[in-house]
Amino acid sequence: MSGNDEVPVEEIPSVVIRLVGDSGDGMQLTGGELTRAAALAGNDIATFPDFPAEIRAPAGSLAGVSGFQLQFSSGEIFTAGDAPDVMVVMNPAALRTNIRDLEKGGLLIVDTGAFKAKNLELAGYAENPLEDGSLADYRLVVVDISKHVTLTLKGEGLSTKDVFRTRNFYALGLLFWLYGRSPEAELEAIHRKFAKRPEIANANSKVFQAGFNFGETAELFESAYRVAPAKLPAGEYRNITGNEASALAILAAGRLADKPIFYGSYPITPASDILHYLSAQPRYGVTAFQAEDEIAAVTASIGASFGGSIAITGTSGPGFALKQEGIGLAVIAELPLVVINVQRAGPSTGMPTKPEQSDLMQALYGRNGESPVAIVAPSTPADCFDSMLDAIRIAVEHMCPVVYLSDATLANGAEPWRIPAPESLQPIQVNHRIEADGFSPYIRDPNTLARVWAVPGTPGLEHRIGGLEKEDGSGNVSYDPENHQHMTHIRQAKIDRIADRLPPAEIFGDPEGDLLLVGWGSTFGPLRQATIALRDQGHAVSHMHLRFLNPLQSNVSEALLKFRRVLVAEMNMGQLRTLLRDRFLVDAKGLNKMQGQPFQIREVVHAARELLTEVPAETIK
Amino acid sequence: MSGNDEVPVEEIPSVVIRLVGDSGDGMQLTGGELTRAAALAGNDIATFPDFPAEIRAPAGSLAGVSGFQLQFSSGEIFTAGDAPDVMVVMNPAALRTNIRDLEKGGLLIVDTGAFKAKNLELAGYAENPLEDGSLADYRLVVVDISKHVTLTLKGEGLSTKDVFRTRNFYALGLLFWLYGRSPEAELEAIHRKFAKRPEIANANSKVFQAGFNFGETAELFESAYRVAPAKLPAGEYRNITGNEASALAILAAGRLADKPIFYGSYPITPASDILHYLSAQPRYGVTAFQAEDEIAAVTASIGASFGGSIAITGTSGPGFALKQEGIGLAVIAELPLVVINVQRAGPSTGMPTKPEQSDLMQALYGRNGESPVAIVAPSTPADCFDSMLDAIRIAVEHMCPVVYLSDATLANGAEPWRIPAPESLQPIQVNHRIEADGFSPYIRDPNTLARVWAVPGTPGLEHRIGGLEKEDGSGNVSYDPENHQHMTHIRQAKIDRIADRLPPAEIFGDPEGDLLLVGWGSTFGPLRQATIALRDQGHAVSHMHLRFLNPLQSNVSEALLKFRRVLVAEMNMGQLRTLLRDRFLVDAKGLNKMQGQPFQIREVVHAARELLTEVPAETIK
Amino acid sequence: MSSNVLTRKDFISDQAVRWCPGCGDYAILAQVQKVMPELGIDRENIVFVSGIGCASRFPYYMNTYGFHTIHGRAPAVATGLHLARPDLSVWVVTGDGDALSIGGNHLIHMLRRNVDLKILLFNNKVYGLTKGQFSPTSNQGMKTKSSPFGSKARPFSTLALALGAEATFVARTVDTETQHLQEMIRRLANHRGSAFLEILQNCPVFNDGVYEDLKDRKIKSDHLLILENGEPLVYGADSNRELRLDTSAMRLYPARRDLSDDSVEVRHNEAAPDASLAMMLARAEGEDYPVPLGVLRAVREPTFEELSLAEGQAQRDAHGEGTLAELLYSPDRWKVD
Amino acid sequence: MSSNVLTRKDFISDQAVRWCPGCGDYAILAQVQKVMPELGIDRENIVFVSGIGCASRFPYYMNTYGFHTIHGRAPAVATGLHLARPDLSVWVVTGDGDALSIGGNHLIHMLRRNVDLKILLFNNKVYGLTKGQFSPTSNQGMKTKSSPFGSKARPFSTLALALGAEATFVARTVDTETQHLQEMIRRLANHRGSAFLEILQNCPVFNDGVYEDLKDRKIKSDHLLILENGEPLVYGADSNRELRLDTSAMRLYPARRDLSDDSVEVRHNEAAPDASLAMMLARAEGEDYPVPLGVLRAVREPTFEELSLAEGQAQRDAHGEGTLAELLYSPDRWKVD
Ligand SMILES: Cc1ncc(C[n+]2csc(CCOP(=O)(O)OP(=O)(O)O)c2C)c(N)n1
Ligand SMILES: Cc1ncc(C[n+]2csc(CCOP(=O)(O)OP(=O)(O)O)c2C)c(N)n1
Ligand code: SF4
Ligand code: SF4
Ligand SMILES: [Mg+2]
Ligand SMILES: [Mg+2]
Repeated sequence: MSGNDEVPVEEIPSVVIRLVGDSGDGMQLTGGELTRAAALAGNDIATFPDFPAEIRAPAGSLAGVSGFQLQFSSGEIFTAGDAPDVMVVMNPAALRTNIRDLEKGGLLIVDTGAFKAKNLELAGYAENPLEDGSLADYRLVVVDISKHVTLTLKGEGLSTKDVFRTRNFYALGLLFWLYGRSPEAELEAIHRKFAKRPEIANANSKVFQAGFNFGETAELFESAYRVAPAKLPAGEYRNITGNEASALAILAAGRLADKPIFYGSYPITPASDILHYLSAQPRYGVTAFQAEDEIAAVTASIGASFGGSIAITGTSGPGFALKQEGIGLAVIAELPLVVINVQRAGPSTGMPTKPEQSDLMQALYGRNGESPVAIVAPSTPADCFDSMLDAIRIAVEHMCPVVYLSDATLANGAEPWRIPAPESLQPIQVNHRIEADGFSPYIRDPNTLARVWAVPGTPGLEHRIGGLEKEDGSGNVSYDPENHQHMTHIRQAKIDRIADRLPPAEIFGDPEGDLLLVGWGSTFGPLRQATIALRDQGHAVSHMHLRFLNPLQSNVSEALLKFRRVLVAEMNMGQLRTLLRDRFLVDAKGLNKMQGQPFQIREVVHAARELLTEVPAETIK
Repeated sequence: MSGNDEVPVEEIPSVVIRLVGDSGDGMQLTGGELTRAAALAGNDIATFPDFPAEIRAPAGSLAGVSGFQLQFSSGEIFTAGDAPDVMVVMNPAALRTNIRDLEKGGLLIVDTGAFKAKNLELAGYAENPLEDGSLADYRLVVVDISKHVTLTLKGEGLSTKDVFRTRNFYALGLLFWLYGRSPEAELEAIHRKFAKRPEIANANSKVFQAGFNFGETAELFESAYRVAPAKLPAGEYRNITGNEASALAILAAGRLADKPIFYGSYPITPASDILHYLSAQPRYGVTAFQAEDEIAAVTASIGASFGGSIAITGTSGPGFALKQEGIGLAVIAELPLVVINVQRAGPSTGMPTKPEQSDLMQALYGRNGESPVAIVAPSTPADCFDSMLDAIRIAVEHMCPVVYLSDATLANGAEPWRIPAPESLQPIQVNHRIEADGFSPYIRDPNTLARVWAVPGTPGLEHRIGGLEKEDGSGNVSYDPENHQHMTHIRQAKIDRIADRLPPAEIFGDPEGDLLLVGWGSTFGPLRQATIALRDQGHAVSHMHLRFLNPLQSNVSEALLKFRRVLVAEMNMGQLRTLLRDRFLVDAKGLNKMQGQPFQIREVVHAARELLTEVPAETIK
Repeated sequence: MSSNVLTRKDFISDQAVRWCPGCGDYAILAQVQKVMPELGIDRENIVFVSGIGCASRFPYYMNTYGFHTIHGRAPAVATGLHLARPDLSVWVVTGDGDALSIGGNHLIHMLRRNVDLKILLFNNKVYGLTKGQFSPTSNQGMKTKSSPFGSKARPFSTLALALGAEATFVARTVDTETQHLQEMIRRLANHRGSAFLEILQNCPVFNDGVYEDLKDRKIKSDHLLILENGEPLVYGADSNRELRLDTSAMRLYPARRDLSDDSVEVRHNEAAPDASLAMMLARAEGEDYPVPLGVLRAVREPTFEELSLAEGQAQRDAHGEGTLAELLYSPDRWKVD
Repeated sequence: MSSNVLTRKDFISDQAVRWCPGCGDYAILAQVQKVMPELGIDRENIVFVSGIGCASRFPYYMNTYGFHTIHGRAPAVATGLHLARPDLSVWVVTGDGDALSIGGNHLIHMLRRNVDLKILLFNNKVYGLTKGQFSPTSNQGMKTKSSPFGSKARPFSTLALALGAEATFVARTVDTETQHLQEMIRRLANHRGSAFLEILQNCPVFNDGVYEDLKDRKIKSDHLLILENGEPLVYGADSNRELRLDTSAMRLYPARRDLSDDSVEVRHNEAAPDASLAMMLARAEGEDYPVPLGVLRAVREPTFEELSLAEGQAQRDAHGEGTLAELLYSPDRWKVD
């Protein structure tokens, strides 16, 4: 490994880097490459991409700023970090919108070449912030990347625009040097990635190498850094986003059940990538159907489920609202169906690219009538794989709709995933009824109360189902008062009994104490990390993360009672808190963040400390 | 008034009559006429029509039975009665499906002419129940109405079918005699009603008179009855169903606000009659728009609201689910809108003609994101008028969507309504912004937090709104984290502050005691009547009825604490109970009926008694 | 079971039929039950899917698989079912409100995609089940509960809408024309792709007599144009009338056959790649026009399912069936020991 | 304010425009802002209503009233608005996904009812805002993120669908034909009833070049047929080509003007009561066909609002304005003392 002999190399446990620039500056790509290099070097990693709602807002504008935050570490980490230690800034707009997040004393690397009058004006800077002393709190490193790449690529015959677009690879090279990453793998990757445009591949490689060399030769930095490999459990790893993991699990379920998969969806941010992923995989027996709207997506999936496929439909908030009438049909028809809702900030169109957890109540209660469904929520990008398999198993084994509540943080965030050995995955049992004797469509398994799944094409089992109330057993339309009461209870009991199969909710920390932090979904990372920090500080704090929201795991009630205080931290106004208060009459308090941003660890620590020191509850409600 | 001198006339305080027959037998019409006669005679009345889902199921079939229950009384009553004292049966299928409800010893009047072999078979009777002694528990009165009408109308030149269809007027005549109603008003009414078909008017009159005379001459009954007029508050009265009262209030609101009304709807049982009523009233400045679906109905209404109309959209359960995305738009756009949901039994298509209260949670939580709305629920058919006016006032004065939760019992049930003097109704204040100075679309009233309502056509106020998160004040699109948190709180606070204008929830009975019965919506009648009965029995029971479900009235919390036990009786699985438990951590128990039928008073009394005597809570959950 | 020869009775379910007496739906049910055994499809491989409405109760009465779904969504449910199970014969039963009001979007998208479904649209020009409001096919001016002064909306031409949405098979018949109805059902069954049949159906309760001209034995031959492929557009009691093309106005118009004029005789061609003639026939409405019955258009184009299946097959042929190991072990993985 | 003469600048709002560089939407915005002042409508009486999509951000940039609603529902919102406020000039801006995928039903119902709205449909044949999936107008076989092996669905012909749905005004233009675009906007503004304009719009990011033939100065005259009312359907660099009617096949086909054959010359008639010619033009698609631009159909029929208003007026004229007293005191009331 090369390195500047004169610059010391410092061992650090972890670092948080944020790359910011214009949407056209390739920050997401650069972030992805840096993530891969860290992963290959054995660090634990977590990422948080944050892009604007516009496809391409005008170059240089505040609205067009795109960011990618990455933490890599030699220890176990659960979030992409509260605040960056290092920020790489590709233009003035990016500086303006991000600088307040950088830790004081943090390293600030800036492409001075982009700080021209027009860009400064677009960003609303009257004076050049690189020159007016306003950045004195940071370790500012300025490089005229724009000029460097022009020089590097002189004579290559590229347009000015194309040359300009290589700047991110220059920055990448610099970072590779700074963190002692080997450039070889990256050079290979560049050639693979741009195989179809060799002139671009060539230019990016050259520029990348130039950036690396510049780090080595110029005396820009006081020190280079090394982050040792994390002690991850042995195994094969890959880097995975939540949407990828969800999609992978869907394909895996098809293989594990030996059944065709049907995925009905209508594009919507941030769920579309699941559709994209599955559309490319007909080899795995998946039919990915891009429907005309969400109503068609859910009802087509119900049709496929009636036909015997494992049916999944995916969307985000507003689309989820549109699917509710269809979900009600699946409830009364008692057909298996998984409904993915990758939550985003609402209400209405809201802030479509930002995360939120505000659809838990909608999942529980968003339909007409008493129509209970199961709810599963993944906790981390990699956990999306296991959670989706759980959701599918519950749907087909209990003959009911299951809502799967992911969110925008999980969907686009990445982390290393220890690949499970294929043979370690439990097969999924699907039993279609074929015996005609004694058949009727609403006879049930006495344990689960699941009705039989009899599919068209089976001789002798011809039957009719539908959305009108059914007589139990026969499945005939029934307006009988007692039957309706009975069926209402059956549908509820069917969901309640799923609890029998669930493991107890895991309590991190001691089983009793002063404060139980409770969370669900993507808040897992900050809550867990905050709990660690609080325990390190000597507080009797534990963390209960709920992966199953309906039914709740059977130990939840008991667990809550064992703590003096309960704090439910959610990216909503207190939806899980509402549920826990209603069910268990526990005076749970809420920490509720509605900013389209994940929790920072310090926010959770702060709120917990306040509660522990008995500050009046109102202030943190 | 005529009467058979030889039959004694008995004074009774009240009577419950149920008319049952085939859908083609005109039971609803007969019931309506009997109601009107009782009302004109000054009785208090309550009705419960119960018709089949089929338009016209095959004549004589069990599915085709249509019923109408009516109570009239000399004292104040709140329900159509638990069980009929008198049942009039027009065919075997009607007997079979209804007889179990008749009080032992009750009067059973049957048209024997309809008990022919084919009808008996259709009803599933192996033997004629009129002859096999199975009706010994009742005071059976058989009349061959079919034969009587044939004889009465001989030579009138009517078809057999037309003759047969007059049977209900014969039965009506009989009942008029039995309860000492004057036939003159009815004869007039018949001529008005059938003015376009004089031959039918004539036939019905003749047959009605024949029935009346038969009562007088034949010695069928041991006694005739009189129900004295009720001591109703002085005033002018009319008979009104919930749907009519809702529609009337909508029209009245237009006059009270001096504004045009827009009603967007797609037909659905049991909400359609509101659309029908309003469609006939363009003279009152109402635009009734039958949309292509519920989504168009709600969004067209939002468009009209943006344009400055008082906008209302009406539907039932499944249609309400479809409207949720649109309601979310009204939440973020902060436009006034009333959404009527005439609840019916679910889930999915469920039992479309039957009542239920299972959409409270959907109203509260059925949309993506945190999107609070106000919720108002009428308690009786006549209360629909006041409740709708409340809903409209809240919508326009607080610039928010208001959900109005009626149900099938209220929609079709009728009761006498004391007509308010027009001048006694408070005008509705609508202030459209016209001042351009200092205008921006999201500036607010400091008290209510309502934003300004500036409508197109106003010079200088041109502005754009939409479903993306808004910056407070300016209304510009904003992705700012703090602004989103702020706006989320504002939208919630806006709804919460509506509580400031609400009167305290009325507690019937003492303000403290052993048991508080809590209910909302159409359960008002049975709960109030049960409370009266329980108090008469010496129990310390009170009744709190909630007309406002979001926000809750400010005294609710305190009221709950003053009782040893709280029982929430609902036609759902415990939705209000959930809300009260969550909000106030009160261990409220539930009485939950899911049968597509309103509560009977005795069911409520029974459950309350059990709770008062400390039977374990599980059994009545 | 599958090997037995089926009869009409085999298609009658055990559920009591619950339409109003005299409803046109009875006749349609009877003819469908009659034709089904002829199609040579095993009962277990047939599915009837419907939405909500009087018409949509149809599946309960067929002793096949059936799904009575939610209002307007039958085409979408059926699309999912048939994409998942192209081996089945899937029939959609719907009403004018179900298909064209709330369900209009799914209908046109199904037709556009050419999903291999058979659609029976019972057009009674009214909402039956909700007791008689005007529908998107109701004649303008129709007085109903929700249009007491006459409806203000212009109706869809059902067939024109279908043709505008790229339908490959479009036909029309009447509930009372038993033979013709049967023939149309057979044609539907034989078409590959979306096959759309409008059945003019009388609702004696809420819209009695809208099709009286087509039903009254005395006058109906003047009002019905029975389309015959390859034949001119002749109708009338003595075949004395004809629809001909007025090229200056570019429209069909009703002509007397014995009077010659400048117009062009048009021979029906249901398989014309261009839908223009079918569209003119779909719009041949008005005072003096007869109502064309029969197949307006029938062209074979690849179905959505065929194309989707073919793609899957091609991928599997080229790269093999996907395995769990291959799925999990992506090339960019790394090892931690 | 209302009395001033307005200029283009008056229609530019204070919001920064946020489309991608080179997006066709810019040109459309510029032309709309240019034509608006000519229409003689006060700014406060104009409302732009949109759904969701890149195109649907349009209202933010117009200094008029505006409402950026939810995906697919703009026609419904605008219908309600204009029924309530027929005094306003209401414009709907939508994309191919917004209008034809999720919003297809509202679009066809608005056209059927002939609601007096101006519809600008920006057809870039792709979902822009959600980053490039195929749309209902995407060419079959188009490779996108959600159709990596080519899309399997046949596209709608936008104009055929509109005509199938009874549209009274149907036109098409291209983002780059500045003059023509302006002219079409004027025509739209002058039509009473639903006026539907498809604007072929380039999305340089996700579907660059789909309309290249219509834009390349060298070849575009061979590919564009500019419709002129009353004129034959002539196009081509030297006006040497023409669409003519083949009566045997009942279709338009591209002919050389200098070669005579059996076919019939067709003169464009946008006001023809029968939509057949317009439909043929809408379908004039294929290898050798030019793309017709201009007004395919423009007929005046009573609008939904006119009919609704007239009814209300008639009722009020006959029976007077309804009063609160009359409303409450129904004739069947009784008195209790
Ligand atoms: C979401 C929803 N909206 C409305 C209804 C009420 N509804 C049931 S059937 C129907 C229309 C039926 O008309 P059509 O499809 O023509 O069938 P027909 O009864 O005439 O055969 C309506 C509006 C419903 N069931 N669900
Ligand atoms: C209910 C709902 N479903 C899906 C989306 C996601 N979505 C936003 S715009 C869009 C399609 C945009 O395509 P088009 O209408 O052609 O507009 P363009 O961006 O191409 O101008 C989709 C699917 C949404 N916002 N709401
Ligand atoms: S209402 Fe009309 S369509 Fe419905 S069953 Fe009765 S007659 Fe038939
Ligand atoms: S994605 Fe396409 S349509 Fe959208 S703004 Fe960019 S270029 Fe225009
Ligand atoms: Mg119908
Ligand atoms: Mg588009």
